[in-house]
Amino acid sequence: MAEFEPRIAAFVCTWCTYAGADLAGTSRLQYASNVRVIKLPCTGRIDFHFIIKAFERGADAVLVSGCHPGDCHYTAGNYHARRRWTIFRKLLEFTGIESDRVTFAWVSAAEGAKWANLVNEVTEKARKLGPFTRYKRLNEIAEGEAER
Amino acid sequence: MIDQLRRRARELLTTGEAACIIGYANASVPGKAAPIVITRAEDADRLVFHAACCNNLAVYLTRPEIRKLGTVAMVAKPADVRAAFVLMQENQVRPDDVKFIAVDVTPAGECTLLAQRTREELLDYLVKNVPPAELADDALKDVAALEEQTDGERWAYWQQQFSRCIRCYACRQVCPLCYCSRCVADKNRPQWIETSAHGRGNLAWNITRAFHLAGRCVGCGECERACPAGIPLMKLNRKLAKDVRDSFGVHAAGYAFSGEQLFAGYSPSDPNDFFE
Amino acid sequence: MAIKISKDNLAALVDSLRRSGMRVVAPVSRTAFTEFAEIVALDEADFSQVNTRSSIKQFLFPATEPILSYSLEQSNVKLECEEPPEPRKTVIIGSRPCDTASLPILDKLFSWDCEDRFYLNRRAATVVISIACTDCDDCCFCTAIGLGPDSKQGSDLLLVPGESGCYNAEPCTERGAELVKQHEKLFTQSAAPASVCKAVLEKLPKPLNLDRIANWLRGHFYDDFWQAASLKCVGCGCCTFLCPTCHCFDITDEHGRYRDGRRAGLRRKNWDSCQFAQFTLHASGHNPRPDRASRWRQRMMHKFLYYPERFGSRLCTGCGRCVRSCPVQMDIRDQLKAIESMQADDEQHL
Amino acid sequence: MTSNIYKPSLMTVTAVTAESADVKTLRLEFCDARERDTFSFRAGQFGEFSFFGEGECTLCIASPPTRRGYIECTVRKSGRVTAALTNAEPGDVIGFRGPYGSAFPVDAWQARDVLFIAGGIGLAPVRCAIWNILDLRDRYESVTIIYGARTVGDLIYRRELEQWAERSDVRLVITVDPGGETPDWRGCVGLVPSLLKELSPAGGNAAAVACGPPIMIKFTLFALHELGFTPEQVYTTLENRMKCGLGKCGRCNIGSLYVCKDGPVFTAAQLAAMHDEY
Repeated sequence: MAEFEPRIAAFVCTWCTYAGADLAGTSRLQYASNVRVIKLPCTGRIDFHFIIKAFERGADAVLVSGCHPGDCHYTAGNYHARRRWTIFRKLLEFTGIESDRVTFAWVSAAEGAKWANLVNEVTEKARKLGPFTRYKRLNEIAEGEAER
Repeated sequence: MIDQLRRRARELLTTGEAACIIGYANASVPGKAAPIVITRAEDADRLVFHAACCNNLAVYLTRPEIRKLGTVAMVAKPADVRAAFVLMQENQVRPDDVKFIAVDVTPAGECTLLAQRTREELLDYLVKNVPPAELADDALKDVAALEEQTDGERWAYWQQQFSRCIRCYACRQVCPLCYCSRCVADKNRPQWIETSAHGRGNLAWNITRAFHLAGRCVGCGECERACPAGIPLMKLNRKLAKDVRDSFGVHAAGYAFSGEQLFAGYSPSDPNDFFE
Repeated sequence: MAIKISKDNLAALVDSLRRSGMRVVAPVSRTAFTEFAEIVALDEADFSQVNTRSSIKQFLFPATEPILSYSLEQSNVKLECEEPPEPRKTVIIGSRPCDTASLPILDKLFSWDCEDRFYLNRRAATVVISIACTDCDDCCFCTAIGLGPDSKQGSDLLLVPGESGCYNAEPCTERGAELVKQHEKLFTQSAAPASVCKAVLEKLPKPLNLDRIANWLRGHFYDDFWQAASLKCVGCGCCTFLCPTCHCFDITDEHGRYRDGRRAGLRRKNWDSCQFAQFTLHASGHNPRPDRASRWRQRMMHKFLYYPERFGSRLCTGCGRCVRSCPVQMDIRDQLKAIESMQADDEQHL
Repeated sequence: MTSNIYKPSLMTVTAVTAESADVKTLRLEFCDARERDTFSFRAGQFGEFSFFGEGECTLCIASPPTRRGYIECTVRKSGRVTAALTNAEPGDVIGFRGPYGSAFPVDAWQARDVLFIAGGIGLAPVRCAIWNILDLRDRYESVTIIYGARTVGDLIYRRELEQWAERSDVRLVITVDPGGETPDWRGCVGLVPSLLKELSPAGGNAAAVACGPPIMIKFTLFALHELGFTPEQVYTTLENRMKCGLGKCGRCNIGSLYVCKDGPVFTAAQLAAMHDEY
C-alpha cells in the first residue's frame, strides 16, 4: 500500500511567511509537497472558521504562520492573532482534535529554510498521525444517504 | 425582602427613573419562575425573587422590543450584573440606560435585596463577595477530568453530546452576550457554519458558540439550562474561562464595566511557547 | 372481544419484529434524558416516563436529510441520488398518544397537492404502537386540546396499561390488526375492556373552547396582545423543534467531498423555525415578520387558525414540550386561556 | 418519473444579458429534449432556480409562454444563490423546478384594455405577461405600460423598452425617481403612482397589472382605486420568501394562504382581504 500522503492547508500572511515560502522556492529548497498555501493579508485575518472549514473539506492538518512578534506589517495583527490562538488551540484539543493537527509558526520573509523545514516537520507529524479519520467520519455521516 | 424589591420597582416606575422593569414573576408551572416586563407601577406586586429565578435578565437589555420601551431597570443577580457590565464594556448598552435592582442569594440560601445601586457600588460588591462561579474549584473538576482523557476519548465524548444538537439556538438566544443582530451561523455568504444538524455542522456551531464567548462568558449557565438536548455547554465555557485565566492572568469577565475587552487587545508578553 | 398482551409477550413481540428485519424504536433512558432510540430488546425500553424529550417526528421527518445529491466539474452537473431512500421498516413502541396524534396531522401537509415521498415513504414503513398514559406532569394538556391519555389518533395499535403488568391492546388500523394477527399467540383474550386512565384524567386540564379561540384569532391579527404575549420570548427555536406537529423546513446546499475529481454536493431539507428572524427575511432586506410579536403571532395563528382552516386539524396535540422546554417559561396554555376569555368577553358584548 | 418533488430539471444557460449593474437575464434551455418539448407554463408562474453548490432561489419566469423552447429568468444579485446565478455564463448548467403557483388570467383579458405598471425589477413578471399579450396582440384592445425605476441605471430590459416605445400599438411611459435622472434622460421624472394619476387611464373594462416594491404597490393600488378600477380588475404578484414552492416548507403563508400555491398572482381584491404580511 502506498504511503499515506497527508493533505495540509497552510494559512499564511502575505508579508512574511508567504515571502519566506517564495524564498524557499527561489532558493530551490526541496520540501514536502503536501501543503496547499492560502495567502492572507495578515495572521490577524485568519479566522478560526478557516481551520474548521479546512478540516471539513478534508485537510489532515493545518498550518498557520505569519510575521514574528513585533514584525507585523500592520503593527499588531499577529499579536491579536496570537492571543486568540492561545485559547482556540486549547478549545480544539478539548473537543478531541489532536494538537499536532494544528501547527502555529512565525516565519519571516528571510526564513526560506525555516519554511521548508517547517513544512517537512508538519508533514511528518501529520503522516505519523495518519488520515484525520475522525473528521472524515463526520463527512461520511453527513453525506451518507442512509437513514439516521 | 420581596416587599422591598416591589417597593423599589414601584418607586422607579412612578418617579419615571425607569420606563420598564425586567424581573421575575411566578410561572404557571408550579415552582418555576419566568421573566416578566412591567411598565405600570401597579404591576410591581407581580414581581418575585426566589431560588427558581434563574434566567439571566441581561439578555433583554439588547432586544429591540425592550429598548423601545426606554430606560430599563432590571432585577439583577450577580451573574446578570456581570453580563450587563460586559455589555457596557462592549458598548452595547449605555451605562445610564440601565438601573439595577440588585439581588443575591446568601450562602445560607436567603434571598436579599442589595443596598448597592450604582455600577461602582455593585462592582465593589462583586469583587468583594462574588467569586466567579465558572472558576470555582468544584466547577472545574469535570473540566480537569476531561482534560486528563485521551483526545480520542474527548472526541467521542463531545461527538456524543453534539450529536443531540438540533440547532434550535436556544443556547445563543438566552445568552446575554450573544447579541449580534445577525449571527455568523445565520450568514451564508460565505457559509462558515453548516445549518444542518449533523455531526459536522453541530461541531462547527458548538465550537463557534463557545469560542465567541471566550473571555466574555460570565458563567451564568443559561445556555446549558436552556439546551433542550442537554448538552453540557458550561463545560466548554468553564474550560475557556480557565484557559483565559491561566494564559493571561486576567480576572473573569464581568468584573469591569469599562476598559478593554480581552480579545480586543494583546500584550507583547502573551504566551508564545506554542509557536514553531 | 377485547385482547391484551403481557409484558413478557411484548418482549417476545419485539424479538419477533426484529427477527423479521424491522427496526424497533422505543423510549430509552440511556442518559439523563429519555429519548426514542433503536432497541434490540424490550428491557432497554423505559415506558415509565411521562414523555420523551423530543417527539417521534424525527423518525419520519428528520432534523436534516439529503433530498438530492449531485457532482460538479466546472459547468458539468450530474444528478446522483435523486430518489427518496428506501426507508427502514420501523415499529415505534411506546409513543404517547399525543405524539402519535401528530402523524395524521403531518400526513395532511406532506400529502396535499403533491406528495413529499421522503416523509410519506417513511410513514408507510412505520407502525406505531402507542402506550396510553397513566401519569402526566405539570405541562401536559392533551385534554385541553380535545385529546386524552388514551387517544387513538394515528396509532396502529394502542396499549393501555392494565392489571398485573398486562397491556390491554386495541388495534386502531388495519396495519395494527394485521400485526396482531401475525402474532396471535402473544395476545390473549381479555374480559376487561380497555380501561380509561382515570387517575391521570383528574390531573389534566379541562377542555378549551378551541372554536372560540379560532374566532378570536380570526379577528385579532392586529392586536396589542401579541406584543405583550411575546415580550419575554427570546426567539429560539426550542418550541418549534420539539413540537411534534411543527413541520417548517429549509432547503440548503452543502459541499461534499471530491470524488473522482468531481466536487460532490448535497441538497438538504433541514428543520427551520418561524421564530427565527431569517425565516421570512427577503434578500432585499424586507421582512414581512420583522419583530418578535409578528413571529409569535404566526406560531399561534398557524397552530390554531391557519392550519385548521386549510387542513381541518390543529397543529397542537397538548404534549406540553413547548411549555416544558421554553427557557423563559412561555406557556401556550396561558395564552390560549387568555384568548378564550377575551373572546368570551367579546361575545358577551355582542 | 421521479417521486422526488424536490428534484430539479437540468437547464443549460444559453445566453446572459446584463440588464443593469446587478441584474442579469439568463436564457435557459432544458438539457433533456423531451422536457424541452413538453414543458409549458402560464404567464406569472414561478420556479425554483438552483445553482448547484449554492442552493435554490425563487424567481418568476420572465419570458412569455408564447415563446417555446426556452425560458428566461431575471436575477438581481442579492444573496448567495442570486450572486452565483448572476455570475453564470453560457454553457453553465443550473437546476429548475416548476412551474409553480397561479398565473395572470391573460385569456380572460382578451378584448379588453390592458394596463401594466411596474417598478424596478418588478418588470420581470410583468414582462412575461406583456410579451404574452403582444405576441397575440390582435386579441387585445389597448396596451399601456408604465415603468419606473429609482435611477436610469436601474431600468431593466432596455432594448425591449425601445422596441415597445417604437410600436404604435403600445403606449409606453418610463419614469425615474427624482434625482435618479441622467443629463441625457428624456423620459419622465417622478414616482409611478403620481404618473399614473396624471395619465389617468380609464378603468372601464380594463385589466391592470401592478408589480414592484411594496411601497409602490401600496400607492399604485390606491391610485388605481381613485381612477375607478375595481379591486377585481387589478392584479399583482407577491414574492414572499419561499423554499419549496410546493406548499410544504411553511414560510410564504399569509394567513391560511400559501403564496406559492394560491399565489403569487393575486387580485387587489384578494390582497385587500389579506393581512399585511408581504
